[in-house]
Amino acid sequence: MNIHWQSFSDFLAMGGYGLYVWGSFGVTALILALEPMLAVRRRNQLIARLKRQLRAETKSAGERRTPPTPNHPQ
Amino acid sequence: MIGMVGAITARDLRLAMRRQADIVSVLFFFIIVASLFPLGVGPEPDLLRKLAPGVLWVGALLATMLSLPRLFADDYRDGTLEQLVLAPQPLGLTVLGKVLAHWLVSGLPLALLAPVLGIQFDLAGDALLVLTVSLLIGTPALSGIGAIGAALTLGLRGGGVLVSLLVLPLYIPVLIFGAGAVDATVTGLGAEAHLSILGALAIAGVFFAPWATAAALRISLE
Amino acid sequence: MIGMVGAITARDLRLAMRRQADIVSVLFFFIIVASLFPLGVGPEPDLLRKLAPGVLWVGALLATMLSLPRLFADDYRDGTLEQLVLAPQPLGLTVLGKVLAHWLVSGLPLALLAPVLGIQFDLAGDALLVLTVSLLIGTPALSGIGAIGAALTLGLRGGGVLVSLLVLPLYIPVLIFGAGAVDATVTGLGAEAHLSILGALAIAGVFFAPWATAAALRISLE
Amino acid sequence: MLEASNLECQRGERRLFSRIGFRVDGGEMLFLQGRNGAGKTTLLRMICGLTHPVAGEIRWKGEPIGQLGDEFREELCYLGHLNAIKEELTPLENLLASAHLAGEALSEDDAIDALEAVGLAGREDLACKYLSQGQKRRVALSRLVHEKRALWVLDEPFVALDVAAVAWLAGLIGAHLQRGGMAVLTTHQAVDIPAGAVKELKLS
Amino acid sequence: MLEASNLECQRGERRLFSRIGFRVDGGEMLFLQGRNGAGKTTLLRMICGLTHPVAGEIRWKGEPIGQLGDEFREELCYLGHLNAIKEELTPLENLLASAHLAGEALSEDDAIDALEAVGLAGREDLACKYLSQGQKRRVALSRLVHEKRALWVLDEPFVALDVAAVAWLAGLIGAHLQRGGMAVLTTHQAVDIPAGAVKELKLS
Amino acid sequence: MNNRLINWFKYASPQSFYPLAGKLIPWFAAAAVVFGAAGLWLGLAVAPTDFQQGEGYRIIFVHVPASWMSMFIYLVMAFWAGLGLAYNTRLSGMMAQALAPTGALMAFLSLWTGALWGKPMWGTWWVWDARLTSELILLFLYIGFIALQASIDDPRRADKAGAVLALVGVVNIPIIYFSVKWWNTLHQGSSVSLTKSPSMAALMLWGMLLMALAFWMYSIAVALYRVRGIMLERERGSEWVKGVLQAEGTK
Ligand code: HEM
Ligand SMILES: Nc1ncnc2c1ncn2[C@@H]1O[C@H](COP(=O)(O)OP(=O)(O)OP(=O)(O)O)[C@@H](O)[C@H]1O
Ligand SMILES: Nc1ncnc2c1ncn2[C@@H]1O[C@H](COP(=O)(O)OP(=O)(O)OP(=O)(O)O)[C@@H](O)[C@H]1O
Ligand SMILES: [Mg+2]
Ligand SMILES: [Mg+2]
Repeated sequence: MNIHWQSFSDFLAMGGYGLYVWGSFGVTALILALEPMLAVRRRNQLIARLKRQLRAETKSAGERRTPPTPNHPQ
Repeated sequence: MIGMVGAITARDLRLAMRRQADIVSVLFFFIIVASLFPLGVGPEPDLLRKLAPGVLWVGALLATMLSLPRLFADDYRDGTLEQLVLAPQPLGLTVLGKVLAHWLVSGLPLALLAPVLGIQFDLAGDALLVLTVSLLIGTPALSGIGAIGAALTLGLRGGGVLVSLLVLPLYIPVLIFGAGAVDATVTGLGAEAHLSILGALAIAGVFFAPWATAAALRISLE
Repeated sequence: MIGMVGAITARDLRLAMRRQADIVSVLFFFIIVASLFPLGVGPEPDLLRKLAPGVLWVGALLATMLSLPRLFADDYRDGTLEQLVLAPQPLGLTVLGKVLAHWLVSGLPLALLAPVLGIQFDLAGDALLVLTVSLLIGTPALSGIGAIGAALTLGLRGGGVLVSLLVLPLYIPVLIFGAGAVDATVTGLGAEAHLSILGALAIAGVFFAPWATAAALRISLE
Repeated sequence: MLEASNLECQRGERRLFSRIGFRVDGGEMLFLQGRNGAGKTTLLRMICGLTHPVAGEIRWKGEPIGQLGDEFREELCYLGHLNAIKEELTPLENLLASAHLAGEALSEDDAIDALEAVGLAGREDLACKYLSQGQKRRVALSRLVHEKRALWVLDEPFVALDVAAVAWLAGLIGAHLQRGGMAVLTTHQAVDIPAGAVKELKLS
Repeated sequence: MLEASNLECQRGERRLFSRIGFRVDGGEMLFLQGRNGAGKTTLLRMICGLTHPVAGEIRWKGEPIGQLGDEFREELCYLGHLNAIKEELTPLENLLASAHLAGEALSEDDAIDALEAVGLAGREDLACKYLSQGQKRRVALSRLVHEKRALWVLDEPFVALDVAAVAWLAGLIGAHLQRGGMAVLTTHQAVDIPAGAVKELKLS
Repeated sequence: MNNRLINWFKYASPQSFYPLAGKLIPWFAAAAVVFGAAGLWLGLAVAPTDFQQGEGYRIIFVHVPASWMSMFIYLVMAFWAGLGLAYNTRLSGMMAQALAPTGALMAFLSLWTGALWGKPMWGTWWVWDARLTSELILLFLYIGFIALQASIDDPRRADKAGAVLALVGVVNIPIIYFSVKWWNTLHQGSSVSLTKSPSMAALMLWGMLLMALAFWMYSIAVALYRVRGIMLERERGSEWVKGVLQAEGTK
């Protein structure tokens, strides 16, 4: 299994197809890197939001001891 | 069974006649789109003839697509749809009836009008014929497939756009083979291959799509 | 006074944001129309450049026209329109507010999107600029004039088509001067004359049309 | 005949009701009560199979309605908040169309009869958009006049009706029960229905 | 204050009513009666200036309402068969929007208050399309809570409301009359409005 | 499907799946990196020049895996969606929802790399050829699925509506796959098949297979990661989610 290329610039040029080959590999790499990053960010935001809700819930459950004002049609 | 489908179709047709707008607006839109092109492009016949299949088919497709959101929306809003779902017969047949009515007030007039508009584009007799035939075969598929999208988006925020978004990908094959058939005739090749694929799409659209639509309707009403 | 107009506009904008469909569908339609043309015509840049002004302006016009029927229809159906008519302020101003909102969710996005689509047609920088400016000036006129048609046809059988039928003749001047302005730039002539006539049309559309619309609304509600 | 057990309903974050059960036999009426938003409409739609419960089961003659499908629907007549009439059509056309769509054979004479019974004589040929609120409701109700199906599910049928029409409708429901029919209904008005067996169910 | 004389109304071929006249002063309520289709809604819309009578005249403080225009509308609050709410908006947004459109300054706190008074606490932020029929009606009625205008024109306001809400609304109208306000209303339900002076007008 | 399997689907509760998925993710991620590195080494550094296409053929190492994944993910998504529709299982809707974005990206990559390949090979970025068109339709279907679900508030209804769309769209997959056989297209036919021996050089083949494996592992890892989030969101309010949230806090 020998390395096929003579030099690094040779490797970059891709026999004249550099633009196309690297365009493909580059965008692929970009997307495959971005997607997990976005997924992690969304998950962190989600967990923060859910925690906030949880806290608000437990707090208001403690507060809501006062009965609702009467004379409203329920 | 068939009687039921007929009853639904008859009711929808009567409503369409009462409103008229439904029929006329589809045709009107088609005419506008098809007439503005020659105005914009100028009167060179060769060029026009090259444009014709695509333009006419795209016009028919857009006109059908624009009429989709209303396919079930009125029935949904006034409670008729609930009654249709509760009727003791397969919902798929009910949908088939509505699809049929939709085609009769959109696809059929479009197909009949198309050759008239085709003359503007200097199409020859055989091309006009194939244009009409391809529309006659293709538009039922458009109505059938479109019904799925209309049912899925019923009552949703997205409304009209969402229908287009869902339906457009499934319309593309119909467009390609429909316009392809006319194109093949213009360039002197046979249109049979295109037309038979179009026929297969139409059969799928008319006989299978209603069942998917029925499932979608039940979900939308939930 | 101005506060009132603002309140109406704000409410309509909030509704549009909630639905989103209104904005997106106009844009989506514009994109579809503008994108299908190059596909149909083929990629010759010279030809496309010649088509561009007409195609883009026609697309914008059609997109606006399609959104007209809904301008008052929802308010009419759910009773809000009665409340608007009964509000203690000139109905014309209320209409102005609604027209403004309509423009903000249809005309403005169209104008901003147009240069992007213009690139597809290989338009040069100055032509793109004039295209945007002409749409920015012309679309308010479309919204204003369109409102009259929408109000006159409210609740009528004709519905959508009738609007198009009433409005189209009044739209044609806007189209001619709008597309003309871009065309003049492409062919190297100045666009000022066209643009100033367009401006006059816009002023008429925005400041006089609402009063006609108000009268039409009162009649439709009777 | 119609039985439900242990029904539970969830809407968004909110649990509307749970552990609801009832049984309605021939000649009986189930009167659903509860304040606005208690879930009456939701429960009625569940009975029709339009919505599905989170838990529990509804049975018709011992079988779950989901499995019966059309067999159940053939014996069901549902009338909701919405009138399900087309504004563009006349009362006569509306009635005929809805009967056909429901799979019933209604002759034109019978239809004119029904419209007369419901107090719309002379308005058969006026498009429904010109009718008053109560008249529109009457068009929707005219379906019941010749309705022979066993189970009527009526969601606030008395809304918008005037006093005479309310009494007439109450009589119609009573006659249906007399014939051995069943009815499930809700209303916020105090209406006297001449029914033998009325069961009440209160959602809260 | 509000007077009408010799009103006549024609719809299509049909004369709905003629020679109708009435007078409502501060603190008084006019209760419009009549069977379905008698023309109550039509008359109420005439009072608001939405429809014009074939003959006769309606005056507000002595002047024909047609000539008063905005001056009259500033003192008028109309609530029709339709709720005039947007399904996509929340109750809070609907209330604020309708107040603004009516030219009133309603603070957000007052609005939340009003929604609570009308029994929609906890639903302020749920889009109206998810609400029950009665809850939708309550959203429309919440406008009345802080309504200070002199003349209320209410077309079957009690429809779809449960018993508690009907009593509450009756009280609200009563309080309005106590303050010297006027009301014109129709309903087919038997509702006890704690009003001093009730005038009745029967259309037939 | 036998009964045990149905039961498994029915009772595979989010609650028990959540920690399992959490344990699996690192392994799939690691495998994706290892296979990817090996595949890239073979494909970019070692594999010889193609005698017809020169070095341009190397795009195959991303184009083919992305294309395969775009189709395969759709099938899996439709399978889950259909399962949810038929048996009303909770987990399946979440799986379908989690797979869609990755599938859409794969379809996009297939189109993108295909277009970049088409320019040097066919002289054009795009032709309306059967395979290319049907792959574009696949991308639209993914987008439509995502948009449809996003515009429905009630997750149960969103799952069901999405499922109908996904199942309708399944017809597109065989069309993509067999389009090169059924129609006479510009796109080349399949060169890897079970029946006939591979027509490619062994090294190229290995590179491609390794890359495909890497894409597989990547997709599984991302989908599992995403489904965990969806579980938390949908089951918020349940006790187990509260437990998870508290545990997250201590980390
Ligand atoms: C946007 C354009 C393109 C799209 C959407 C596309 C799509 C696909 C798809 C879906 C597959 C997998 C199907 C299968 O394995 O049979 C595939 C495989 C393949 N594509 Fe493309 N392709 C595009 C352009 C190209 C171009 C320009 C070339 C080369 C000139 C090419 C060469 C291949 C090869 C060699 C395979 C592998 C077939 C096999 O070995 O099974 N593709 N492509
Ligand atoms: N997404 C949601 N989130 C929270 N609550 C909801 C949601 N969707 C519906 N609801 C609630 O579910 C209930 C539905 O009630 P339903 O329409 O069955 O009431 P009803 O008993 O028929 O009332 P009415 O007497 O007013 O007709 C309402 O209280 C509504 O607020
Ligand atoms: N074009 C027309 N031709 C004939 N009659 C008409 C026409 N338009 C309306 N009508 C009649 O006018 C009346 C309108 O009644 P309106 O809506 O005012 O009744 P209402 O007293 O409010 O009844 P409800 O109690 O049902 O609300 C109805 O009887 C209707 O049939
Ligand atoms: Mg209800
Ligand atoms: Mg009335």
